[in-house]
Amino acid sequence: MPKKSYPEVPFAAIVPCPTVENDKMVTGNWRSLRPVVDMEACTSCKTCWLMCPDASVNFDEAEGISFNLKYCKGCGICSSVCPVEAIRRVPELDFTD
Amino acid sequence: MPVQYEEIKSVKKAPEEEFYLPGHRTCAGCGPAVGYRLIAKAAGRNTIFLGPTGCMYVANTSYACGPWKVPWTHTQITNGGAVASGVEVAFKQLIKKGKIKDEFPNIIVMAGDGGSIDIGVQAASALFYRGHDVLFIMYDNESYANTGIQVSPMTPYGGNTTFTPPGPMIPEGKKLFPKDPMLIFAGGGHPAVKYAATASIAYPVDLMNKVRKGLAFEGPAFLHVHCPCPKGWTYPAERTIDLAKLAVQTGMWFLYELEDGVRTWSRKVDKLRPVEDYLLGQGRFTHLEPEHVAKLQAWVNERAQVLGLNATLPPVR
Amino acid sequence: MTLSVEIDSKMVEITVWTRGVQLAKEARDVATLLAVAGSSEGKYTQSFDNYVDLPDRIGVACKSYARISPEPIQTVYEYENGHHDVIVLVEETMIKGHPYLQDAKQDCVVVVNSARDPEALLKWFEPKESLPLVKALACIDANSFGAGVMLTFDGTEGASDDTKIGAGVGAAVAGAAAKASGCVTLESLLAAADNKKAVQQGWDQVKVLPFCDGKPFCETPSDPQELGWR
Amino acid sequence: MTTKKRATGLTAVCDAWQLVDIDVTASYPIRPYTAVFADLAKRIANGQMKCEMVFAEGEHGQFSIAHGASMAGARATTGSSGVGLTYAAEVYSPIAGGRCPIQVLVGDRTLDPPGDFGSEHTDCLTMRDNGWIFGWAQDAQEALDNSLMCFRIGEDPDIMLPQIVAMDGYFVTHITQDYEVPDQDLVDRFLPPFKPKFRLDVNNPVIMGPQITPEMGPPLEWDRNVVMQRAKGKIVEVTEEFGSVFGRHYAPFVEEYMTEGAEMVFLLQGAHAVTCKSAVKYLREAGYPVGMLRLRWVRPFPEEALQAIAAKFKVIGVIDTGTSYGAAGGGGVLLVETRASLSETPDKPIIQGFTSGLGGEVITHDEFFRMAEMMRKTIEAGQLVQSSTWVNFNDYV
Repeated sequence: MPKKSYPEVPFAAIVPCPTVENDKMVTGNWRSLRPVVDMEACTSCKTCWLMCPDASVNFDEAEGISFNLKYCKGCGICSSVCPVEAIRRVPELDFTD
Repeated sequence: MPVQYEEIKSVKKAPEEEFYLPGHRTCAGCGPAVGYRLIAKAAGRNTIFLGPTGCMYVANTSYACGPWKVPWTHTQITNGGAVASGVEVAFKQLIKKGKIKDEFPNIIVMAGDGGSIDIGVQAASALFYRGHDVLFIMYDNESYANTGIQVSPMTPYGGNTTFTPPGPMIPEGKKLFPKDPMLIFAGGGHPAVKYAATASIAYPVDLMNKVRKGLAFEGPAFLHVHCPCPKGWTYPAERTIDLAKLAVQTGMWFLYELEDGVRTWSRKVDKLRPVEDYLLGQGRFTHLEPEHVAKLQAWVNERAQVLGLNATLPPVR
Repeated sequence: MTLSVEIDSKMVEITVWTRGVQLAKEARDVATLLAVAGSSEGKYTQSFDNYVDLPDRIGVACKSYARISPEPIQTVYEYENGHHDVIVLVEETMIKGHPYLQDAKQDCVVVVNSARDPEALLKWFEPKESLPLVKALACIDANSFGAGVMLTFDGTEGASDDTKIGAGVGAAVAGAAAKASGCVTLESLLAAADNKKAVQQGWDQVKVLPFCDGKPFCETPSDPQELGWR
Repeated sequence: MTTKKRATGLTAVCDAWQLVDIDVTASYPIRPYTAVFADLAKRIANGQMKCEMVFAEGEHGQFSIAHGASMAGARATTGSSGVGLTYAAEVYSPIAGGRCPIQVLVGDRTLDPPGDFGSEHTDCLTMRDNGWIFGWAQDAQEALDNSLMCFRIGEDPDIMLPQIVAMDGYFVTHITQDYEVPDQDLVDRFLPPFKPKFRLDVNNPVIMGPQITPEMGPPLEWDRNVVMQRAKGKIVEVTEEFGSVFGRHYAPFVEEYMTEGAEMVFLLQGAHAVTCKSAVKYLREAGYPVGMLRLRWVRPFPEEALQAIAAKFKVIGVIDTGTSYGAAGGGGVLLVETRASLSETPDKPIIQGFTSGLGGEVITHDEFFRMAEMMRKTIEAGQLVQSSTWVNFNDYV
């Protein structure tokens, strides 16, 4: 049996706040259905962007809606709040990436 | 004089910057996580969060990390109000003495229903009584969800939790009706509380503005935010916002503000939908018999009348 | 110092991966069924949820464990399986992005609840360097057997489970796992499960792709028992 | 210029808190410690002290307020007694584990039932294992001095642990005594401003107290353990420096009184040591070879200091002014700890237990005399007559 090893734990377990994302808890692999946006149908109302619990819907004036698949858990809120049904949910294994 | 704050006009005009970042272990479709993100967005950079034990502590900080861009500290589930009081007086005193150069921050307690109105009620009440400049937010998912869905005072009548399983002797599951935190905290018993509001994650602009308003008021403010819980209420994760909206449409949740004790309705509701519309599709209510649904409807109707909602109410069958 | 002894050397460790909340009951059922079946064969068994994964959240990876041994189990309180003989994925997308092959034993069997062909899943195996440990990949389309997913909090957090065991997709998955791995017999599994038809269907319809040196064989043998696994 | 003053131990600690310019404190009334906040409130009202005194909703709230203030970077204190201390039980570990060096004043008291206002060490000792530095003062002067020393030890960047300045209820909290209040200059020289390692600061944002995985627990606990052990060295260093700055010299861990030539010694802590010393003088005159050892700290427990002197004696009579029902030896916490400390000491003395002074009763001269006689019998027999004795209940003299 190898001796147990312990991680370095900072003083009183106090850790710095993340600035862009918390990459100590990557949640993209929670997803079984992936959101896919139909850019033609999308009206850029930003509802999906605002309602995402994981801040994983990105919005860009030029590019429109995109998803942060590193963290998206695939909950489907974006799809269900979309007023024009522009977001489909596709089985994760249908994608090669 | 009305309090000054920078109002958010629409979904599109919501602040871009995120303070509740991607990367946390909350459920897919977590209602409180939606709430946290909106609240952090509205509060902005000069904010300190205190997180009493609950899902929004444990799920967010698993493990030795967290998703906040602004300072955050854990408190016990019992003492969010007390620790926040300590933080607030410390900042005031240290600034007054010139020991720190900080601008006085927004101090927000993000407590669950247990940490607010059950085991945390003593500390919360004391904070409100003493008038600390703190925004105390009760994110309400109507159960002790972090421990695996146990009954809390906010679990609705008829709710199935692991502590209130329905059975032949107790067909409705939970027999008790919930507390009313708005009345308890902001119904006049804590004179220092000049602003309190209910909010829902289904109405994000309204919620964010209530956060800003609460922070703008001098002294303590209370916000009671309805946050559906897909795990605890047993419904598909994508329906979180949907259910939050249905709660408001059926009167299982009322949206209003209390400013100096004066009630303002946040949305005009002409007609409440029957509670069935809300109950259906939630696993926690599937066992209810018509008589139990009628009891819930009667409770909703009575609350609507007591609160003075001017709307057509569904019949109690 | 340490003693050079082999502890629980004959124990079969079954690790069932699932998605939190939605499929937690099904994963627990697979572990429970295999353990109960093993017990009825006179073996020593254990089954439990991985406490470290709790409280589970919707979608998060969670594990349930079963252990079957011809000898009394010594590591009763080692609360995580460390040498997997059988790896079961109760939901097919678990195959992507989870380290289920880590700490796998030589000649382990992977069982996936998927309508897809085993070949189609190969590319997702993780971690890749553990592939030579795999003896076979088995697929079973348990969702198609009409076995409804059971959503209940019964049996979570150490509570007793009064909901039927093996009434949902877990029954067919357990049947498939039993056949592909040989860890328990069909008879004992049928006796343990509520939905016996689903167990039988899982047993009958599992598609097994045997491996050699980390690569799949071209042909699937008609009877996976020919693999000679245990 | 030091100021001479006549007041209680509570006022003395209030003097210390004024000298160190505490920023935040939290009050809640329970006898007998309460008056520290009556004093403090007056000083705030008349402008002598600039600190925020929060009227807490209970002891749990008091400790929590101080915890929050400390996380925000303030020097924070609070205090309590008896069941108040046990009501706050939940938050001792979070405060110590969060490494927030708040200071708590304890005027000790029996635990209910029945409702007895009297002094006893049980309340505070019940809370001894969470990583707080604490010990008992025997008089008002030592209470003030311990408070200053505790801030210095607890706030040291190598330590960062909360502290309890304990004193016997009524005896030290209510009986006025003469003591000296040191100069502000000296205090400022002795104690630098509080510098937290981390604080709630929007310009340097941190996450405090996140959930951890099981394997992160042991290293954190190991760390708390190491720091508690390290505090022993810090206590020695700080006690010495205190002596050189203020001219009052304390033994870092164990005060010895008339131990020269003593074959048997009382071992105790707190106020009863004052009567004990008097009793020892009479006993010496009567021919008893007796002395006294007084513990200044119970956490960290000074085992090395005891080991270094124990072999000089034939019997150590440990006096517990508190209960630990069912404990090994039938006595209290000090008996268990002393026996454990000396278990491997060569030529160790016989360690005899006494329980006395419960419920707020004074330990009289006569009781000390009888304990001395029981120790003499132990020497005579060469072994314990009984493991421990509840004085007045199962004495054997």
